[in-house]
Amino acid sequence: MTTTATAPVPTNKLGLTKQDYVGAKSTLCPGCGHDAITAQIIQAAWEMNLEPHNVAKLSGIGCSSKTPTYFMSQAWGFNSVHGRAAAVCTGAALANRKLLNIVTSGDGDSMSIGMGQLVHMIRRNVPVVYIIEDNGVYGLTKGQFSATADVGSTLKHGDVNEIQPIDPCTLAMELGCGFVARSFSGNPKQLSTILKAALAYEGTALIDVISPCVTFNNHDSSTKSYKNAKDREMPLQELGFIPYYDHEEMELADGQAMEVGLPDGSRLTFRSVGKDFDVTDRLKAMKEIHEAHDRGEFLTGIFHIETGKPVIHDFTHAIDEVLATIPQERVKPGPEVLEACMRELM
Amino acid sequence: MTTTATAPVPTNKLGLTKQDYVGAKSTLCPGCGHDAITAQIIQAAWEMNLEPHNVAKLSGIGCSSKTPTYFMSQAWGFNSVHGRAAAVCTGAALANRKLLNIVTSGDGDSMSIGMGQLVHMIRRNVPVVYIIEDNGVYGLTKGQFSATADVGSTLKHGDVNEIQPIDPCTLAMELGCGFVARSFSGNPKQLSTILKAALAYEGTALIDVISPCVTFNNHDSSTKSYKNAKDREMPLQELGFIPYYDHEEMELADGQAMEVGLPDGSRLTFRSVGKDFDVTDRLKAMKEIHEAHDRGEFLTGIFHIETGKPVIHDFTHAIDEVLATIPQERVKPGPEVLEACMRELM
Amino acid sequence: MLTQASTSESVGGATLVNDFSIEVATVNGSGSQTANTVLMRTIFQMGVPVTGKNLFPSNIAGLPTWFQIRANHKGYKARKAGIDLMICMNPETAKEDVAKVAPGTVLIYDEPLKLNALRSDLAFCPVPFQKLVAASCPEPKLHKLVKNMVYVGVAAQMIGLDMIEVKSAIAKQLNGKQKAIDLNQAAVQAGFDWAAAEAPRQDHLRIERLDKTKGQIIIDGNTACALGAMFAGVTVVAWYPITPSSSVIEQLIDYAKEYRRDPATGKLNVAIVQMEDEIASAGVVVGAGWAGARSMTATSGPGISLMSEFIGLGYFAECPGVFVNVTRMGPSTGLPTRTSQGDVELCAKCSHGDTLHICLYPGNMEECFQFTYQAFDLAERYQTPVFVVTDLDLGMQNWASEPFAYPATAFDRGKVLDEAQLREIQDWGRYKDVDGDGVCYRTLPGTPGGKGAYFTRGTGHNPYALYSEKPDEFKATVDRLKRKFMTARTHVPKPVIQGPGVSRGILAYGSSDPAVAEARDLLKDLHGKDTDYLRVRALPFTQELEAWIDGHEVVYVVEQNRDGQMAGLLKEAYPQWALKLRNVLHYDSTAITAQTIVDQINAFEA
Amino acid sequence: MLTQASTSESVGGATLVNDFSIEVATVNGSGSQTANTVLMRTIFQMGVPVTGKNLFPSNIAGLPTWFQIRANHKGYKARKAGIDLMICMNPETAKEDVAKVAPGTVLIYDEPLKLNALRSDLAFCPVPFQKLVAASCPEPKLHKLVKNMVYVGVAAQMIGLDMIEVKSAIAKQLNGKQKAIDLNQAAVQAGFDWAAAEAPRQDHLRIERLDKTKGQIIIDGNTACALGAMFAGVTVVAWYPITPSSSVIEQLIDYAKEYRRDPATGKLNVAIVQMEDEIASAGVVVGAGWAGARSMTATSGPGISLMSEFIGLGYFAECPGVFVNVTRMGPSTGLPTRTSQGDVELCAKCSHGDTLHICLYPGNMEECFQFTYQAFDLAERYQTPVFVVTDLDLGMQNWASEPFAYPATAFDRGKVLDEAQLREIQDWGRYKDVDGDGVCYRTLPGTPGGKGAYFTRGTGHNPYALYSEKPDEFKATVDRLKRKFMTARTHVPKPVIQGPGVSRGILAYGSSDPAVAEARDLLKDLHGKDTDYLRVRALPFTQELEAWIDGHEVVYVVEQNRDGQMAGLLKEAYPQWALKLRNVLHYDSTAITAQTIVDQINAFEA
Ligand SMILES: Cc1ncc(C[n+]2csc(CCOP(=O)(O)OP(=O)(O)O)c2C)c(N)n1
Ligand SMILES: Cc1ncc(C[n+]2csc(CCOP(=O)(O)OP(=O)(O)O)c2C)c(N)n1
Ligand code: SF4
Ligand code: SF4
Ligand SMILES: [Mg+2]
Ligand SMILES: [Mg+2]
Repeated sequence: MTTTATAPVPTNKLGLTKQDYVGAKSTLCPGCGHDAITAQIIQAAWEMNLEPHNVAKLSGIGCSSKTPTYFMSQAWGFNSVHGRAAAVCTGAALANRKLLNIVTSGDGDSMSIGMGQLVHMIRRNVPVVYIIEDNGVYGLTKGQFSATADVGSTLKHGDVNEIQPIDPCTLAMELGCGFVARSFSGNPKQLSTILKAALAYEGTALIDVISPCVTFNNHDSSTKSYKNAKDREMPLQELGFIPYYDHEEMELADGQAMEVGLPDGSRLTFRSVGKDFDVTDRLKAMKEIHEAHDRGEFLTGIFHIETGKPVIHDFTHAIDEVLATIPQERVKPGPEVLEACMRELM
Repeated sequence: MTTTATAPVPTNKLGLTKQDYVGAKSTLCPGCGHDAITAQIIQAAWEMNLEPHNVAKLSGIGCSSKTPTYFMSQAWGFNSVHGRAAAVCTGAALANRKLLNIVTSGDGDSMSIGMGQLVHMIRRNVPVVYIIEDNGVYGLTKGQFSATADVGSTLKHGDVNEIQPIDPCTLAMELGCGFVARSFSGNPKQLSTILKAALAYEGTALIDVISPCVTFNNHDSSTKSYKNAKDREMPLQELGFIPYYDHEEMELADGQAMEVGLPDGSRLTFRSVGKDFDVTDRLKAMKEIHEAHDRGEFLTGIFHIETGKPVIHDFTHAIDEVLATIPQERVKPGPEVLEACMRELM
Repeated sequence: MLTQASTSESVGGATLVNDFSIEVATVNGSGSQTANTVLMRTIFQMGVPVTGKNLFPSNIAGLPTWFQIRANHKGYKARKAGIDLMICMNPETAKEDVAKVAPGTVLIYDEPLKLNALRSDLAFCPVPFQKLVAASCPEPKLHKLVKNMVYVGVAAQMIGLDMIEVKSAIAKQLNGKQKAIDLNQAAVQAGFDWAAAEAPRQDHLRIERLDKTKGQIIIDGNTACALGAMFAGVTVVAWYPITPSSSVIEQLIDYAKEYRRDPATGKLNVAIVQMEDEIASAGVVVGAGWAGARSMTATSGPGISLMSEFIGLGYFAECPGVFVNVTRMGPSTGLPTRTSQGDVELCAKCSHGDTLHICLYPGNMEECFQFTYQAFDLAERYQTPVFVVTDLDLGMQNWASEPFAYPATAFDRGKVLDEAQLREIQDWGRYKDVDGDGVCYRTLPGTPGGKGAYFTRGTGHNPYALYSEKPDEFKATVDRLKRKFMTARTHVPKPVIQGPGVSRGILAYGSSDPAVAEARDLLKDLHGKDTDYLRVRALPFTQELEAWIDGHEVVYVVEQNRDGQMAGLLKEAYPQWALKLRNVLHYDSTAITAQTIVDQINAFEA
Repeated sequence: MLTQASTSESVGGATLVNDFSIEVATVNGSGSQTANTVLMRTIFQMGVPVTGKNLFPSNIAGLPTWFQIRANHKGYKARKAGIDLMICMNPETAKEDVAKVAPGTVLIYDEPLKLNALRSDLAFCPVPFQKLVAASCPEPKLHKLVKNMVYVGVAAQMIGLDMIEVKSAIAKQLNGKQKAIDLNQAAVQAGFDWAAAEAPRQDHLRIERLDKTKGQIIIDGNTACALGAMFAGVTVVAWYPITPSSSVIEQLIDYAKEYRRDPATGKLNVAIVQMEDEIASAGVVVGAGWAGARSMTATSGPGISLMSEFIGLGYFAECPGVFVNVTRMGPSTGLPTRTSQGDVELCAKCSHGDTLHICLYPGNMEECFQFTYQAFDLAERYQTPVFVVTDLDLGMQNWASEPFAYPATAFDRGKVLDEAQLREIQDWGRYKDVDGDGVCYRTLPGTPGGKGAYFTRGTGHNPYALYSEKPDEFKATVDRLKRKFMTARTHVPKPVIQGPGVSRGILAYGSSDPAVAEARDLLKDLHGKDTDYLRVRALPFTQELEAWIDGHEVVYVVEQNRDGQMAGLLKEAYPQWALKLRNVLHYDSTAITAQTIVDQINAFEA
């Protein structure tokens, strides 16, 4: 056999290159965790041989919600309104059940304004890979606390959070979500593995990905008392300048723990769940996650998988076809039906 | 000593009779579980010597949300908008922290449209006794399923619920609510005991009270196919007629279980938590509630109490006084302050 | 025993044949619904035009309810203030009920209420209901249930209803439930017999056979809307219950289960989901419309307020969707079970920023059906939210109507490109105004071929659906949206115009139509005033409306709201004619009457 | 080396002293904020009136940003289209930036960009930034940070800025942070020295000392609103972040921490809570207002849409509350970082049913302060939601202003009864219109004595706050609410009226004020057209406005929205004058210019 000088660009089962799964150039801050997640979505979509034209990528509003623009330019994107991607996605799923839905959201988008919609999307088990790009802050509005910020965490402006956080994972499990996982934007291997599993899941798959905000989640703060407001101008102007943050990558063996330095200088300990971890025992898993959190550890990995759960389409009892495009003759009853209805009313 | 013929009307520490705690005449259906709850609110408020003028009774919209009219006519009532009493209550609490807040809500009001507000009220630990009068249906809109309806439960019209229910108690516990309990409108003794404990609690106390809807939660249904729509008229006309339903009362010793017949003909098994039940072990309690539910049992009683949790006032760092009425001289800074601010800006 | 009123003049003079009003005062939850419907239906079956209005409380049981039946040989369907026959079954309101009627009114009441003690100028007819019920119905537990049927019998005898018709009305109403039918028929008979024996003739009020209802149906507007949606092939429905709109979807569910099942699989070819709130419902409508479904929701004022943000997204991202607003009395929760036209401006300009929405205003049952059907065509043609604005009076009251004509037109799915068409096109842009009508070509998610994908957003975008913050591109987009809205002028229902062609015009819409029709006769017959009439049926306003207003000197704008909202829209659109417009307003939560219109117009011209 | 433009006429003729515009094109996130502010501040410190407008993206880093500085000796503050000095630092937009300027424009740019290759008719000034930065700044990691300061130095030298002032501006800006000050001052000096040596004189653009900014402040409208709220004694604040309103609350937090601390306890006497969304924020405002607090929120369009339902509750249940809407460009998410006046109608009639809201329209920094202060008085006096409607241009841009006058007036807490007063009153009803002005007496939860308790609801109620479905009682309530709204006509800020008293009038509001002022001079000086000017400052419209419109033949209504929303409200309110009104509109998301107004008025009169 002969070998060619240039190695051929690898393609997946559909004959598509990884390049076919990328999107527009990111306009997020250099080093933003969200971009690292986008990279793994592209990787997983390619490896899973997703047909771009059958993918709907939806989001709310936020830096995280901008990411659908940055992957799969051949898929249908919908950057909707803040916190409501779950509802829009439910509509799209009902209209066309053949679509594979990916929602990228933020901790503010999903855990604050979007809480009601998320909870009920989970309850109805809408088929979707729902990714929360979780940085504990409102990035796009320049750094206010979100509901996932840990007690004691500090923002650029120096504010300290005192209110108990909400854990999207245990919340989803409490609500009976059939696929729940957590990962870290700095752990590409684990993240892509989880994403691939989620893309293969038939119902709502919720993934909470810790994704540092390099711009607003940092301690470079000073007193915020108005007296020193001009001091504040200083960090503000540095804030005006967005440094490139080199994303520390890691890889965790099952059960192993590792401390990671975040852009805010704080350290976060990630522990990946062990081989022995029982993803079918929801209550036990919730207990372990809570206990790890109390130990100051972020448990990562797939926490819970329950297959065979009925999805929203089972509840609507609708036909298996794409509702959006059934022809008129099948959805417009004939004159005799109208007559029958009229007779009933005489 | 001499005894008088007529026994004096009993009064509480404030010298008020129980009559001083009642409200307007109820306009709910005869036998509605909500009225039984109202009766216990009156009982508990009287026994706990609440000062009526310092009580704020708030609600959203629904039959359950009408109940503030039916107790403590000397307290301040606010029947606000559907699902948002939590937010209105938060505002009232911030304005006047001396108020004792009681919210009556419904399963539709709190678990559907009000989910986002409820979750975050719990997260902020707003001081309030939050009662969910839980009948699994939307009563005031004539009987659609709510998010607490159990799988398999049937409505008057014959619809069967297939979607997994949300348990307000385990949800609240997952969110870190410091006082969580469940009772049954037909168990006055347990309910008033729980209410008194809740009234004594300093933060958010959530009580889920199973409260049968005698009108819409019943099986007297027939096919709803339009062909037989006229059949539907029959139940509908009976529905037009609201029978008096005699509320079966019960009393449960700790740990004991009892099956109760509900107006809809279905049977519900209540088991009150045992003496050994550890109200401080949140995760264990959640597990037991879930397991009981899987056994088809409704666990009742106080599930979780955590005292000393910081409340919303600790997060705002506001003064301990009533903000609503601090005099102008204390909240309007003087001319020198404005001058200082102006100088900063020159 | 009919105790004659003392004063002679009080016995309402001339006999009223097929032209009088009955009001029944009961407590809600007492099951009077069936009794009242039977009473109304009987008159209908006797060929006499009749309408029934249920004035019910926002409550399930125990609060006052009034049912008003108006029989009118001319076919006037509007509410009329005066009551000729009053039936008092509610102790709580008996005093007021007696007080409000005119001298000479016939008053049927439960004997123990002793209402004859309250006034001396009425024709009292005390009925021993308890006795009659006990005699006619063996099972005591059912007494309360059939008690109301007794007054039907009494009234039937007194106003000359045909018992055959009464009984067939009962049978129709209770369709096949023999036991219930027997019980109720027995009760009616008991009332009838008692009246024949004890209540001496009164010739004041008579129903005599006509043939004016032949072939008609009795229906409510919500059911008509549900039918319209079903025949429009709606495929995704998201809703949240709210009075008075709930029955739009509940009826649709019933119809769908019968007529929208896939013969092969027995499954439904429409997905209907009860959401957690109105925000989510609107989100589903937008998302489903974006994905190509014919999507809809039905709600009322508070729901529209909550949907505002999503409706703005639908407008700006150009996603089709049908929003039925069965208006109730606001502001806020207001009076959930009472009628209003108070959401006209809200729907016309719903959401922040510059927005303009297509609105349809059905004025009768046929239009509730037709316009809901047509709303889907308009939504897909113009790729935008479309409002169908009805109200509680249309939506929940019983109306006699001609049967609906089958909508022959094929669906207009609008400008949608499929794979083949895309292959032909060199340079497709989702928001390129190729045809100059402001309406662009869209594709549906899932379209293969790799050419149709685009990115939808509520933020600024250029013709190629790319994110843009460029001022000129933003202005071009909102200018095009306005152009698109104006294009719809030629597709929305034209106004209905009537009249001899005089200088005095009346402009109205929706449920005010019957009152206007009657008012025009009164103005002509009693006051010698000719009027022309234009009924607005849609936004944007059409050229016919412009010509009509231009051609009149004075235009009375009749509305059921406080602020004259439609007049406001007209003044904004047509400053040149603003001075001609006069507000004729009714907003006390009851349906408007002809007399209200007559009085206000006369006052203007006094 | 300043390469002269080839064509001679291209060297912009006469020298422009203290009257030209500078635009700096950078990438957001590159830290140009400080550099630009220093440039603007220096001109300000030299006594020359100046304004700065930041055209920034809805993004954190990497997208184009433009900063426009306009120096004008007459004090014109509006945006002006032309650019006289362009500084190109953004490779991505350099092409467009070069293309859009007029011949003769001075162009400072980063040498490697080789922009001189693009056009031949500009005065090019390529600057070796990298070299200069390296020389002036020891630490490489800080090079990017100070790079922008270099162009400040270059520009300073070229337009004749005083380096003393530049350096003090830097010191002021970086307040005390000596290291940062030294670094930046060194960079500026490097740029200045280079220009002095390499960039030969240009006399086209000069800044020369004046004394027109003496004693003035530089502030943005959001900070002014925050100050207004603080001095108004706001006690409960609930908010949800949204551009461009967030800094209203963030500034308020800073001020409160400094000036609203309880001396005794060191705790705050205001409670500020970041809520989970705008619905909850509005709920807190309503609940807190009901309980007696001075409550407020600040948001923008999407937030108002979501708050609609609660605002209707506040209106109908009569709970005070202040809602600041810093308007951004809609519809939908639109352009979050660009300005608009597109929510005028939304705020005026927010929520379903018939609603009318008090709205205040500040037109400058003092009014942002005063009106926010006054909004609390109005909210409590009229027991209703009050809107303060500003926009991104007022709220987030830097404006020179006279220092604010201290609001001497005492708080107006409205009609609130305490225990003692209640004891005096025989028959108190929460919704009884005792004074005939539509404003009733309320009590606050917690009032002892057992007489003040009442039940608040969004449903129908009678004067005694009891639930009511009675039509006449409902009508009485909404009629009273309208009466109450009309009473406010006498309390809201009157319009500002200017002009010689001619027949041609210009009506505007809010941030259009500076453009109108300039346009009036242009119309007079260049076109010989005298104009009168009325600036609307509130809803409801007041009697002064009526008299003024009545007294003019033509009224040009200047607005920054597509549909002429204020004109619409005027036409609805004053049909008799509707024909006089002409729309002058600007809605491309930039701030309106004087020229736009002049052109459109001339077009009307052509
Ligand atoms: C209705 C509405 N309210 C507020 C906003 C302003 N807003 C934009 S993004 C955002 C929060 C983003 O936080 P998150 O979801 O965590 O995304 P991140 O930027 O942190 O990735 C907010 C509050 C909005 N766009 N719409
Ligand atoms: C925004 C809004 N949407 C819908 C409604 C209609 N509505 C009134 S009560 C109710 C649900 C009541 O159910 P629940 O809270 O369980 O109270 P219940 O009547 O069962 O006690 C609904 C949907 C409303 N009033 N407001
Ligand atoms: S602000 Fe934070 S979240 Fe947003 S793009 Fe920058 S780093 Fe990412
Ligand atoms: S409908 Fe149900 S919940 Fe409502 S009052 Fe009647 S019984 Fe109670
Ligand atoms: Mg975030
Ligand atoms: Mg319920």
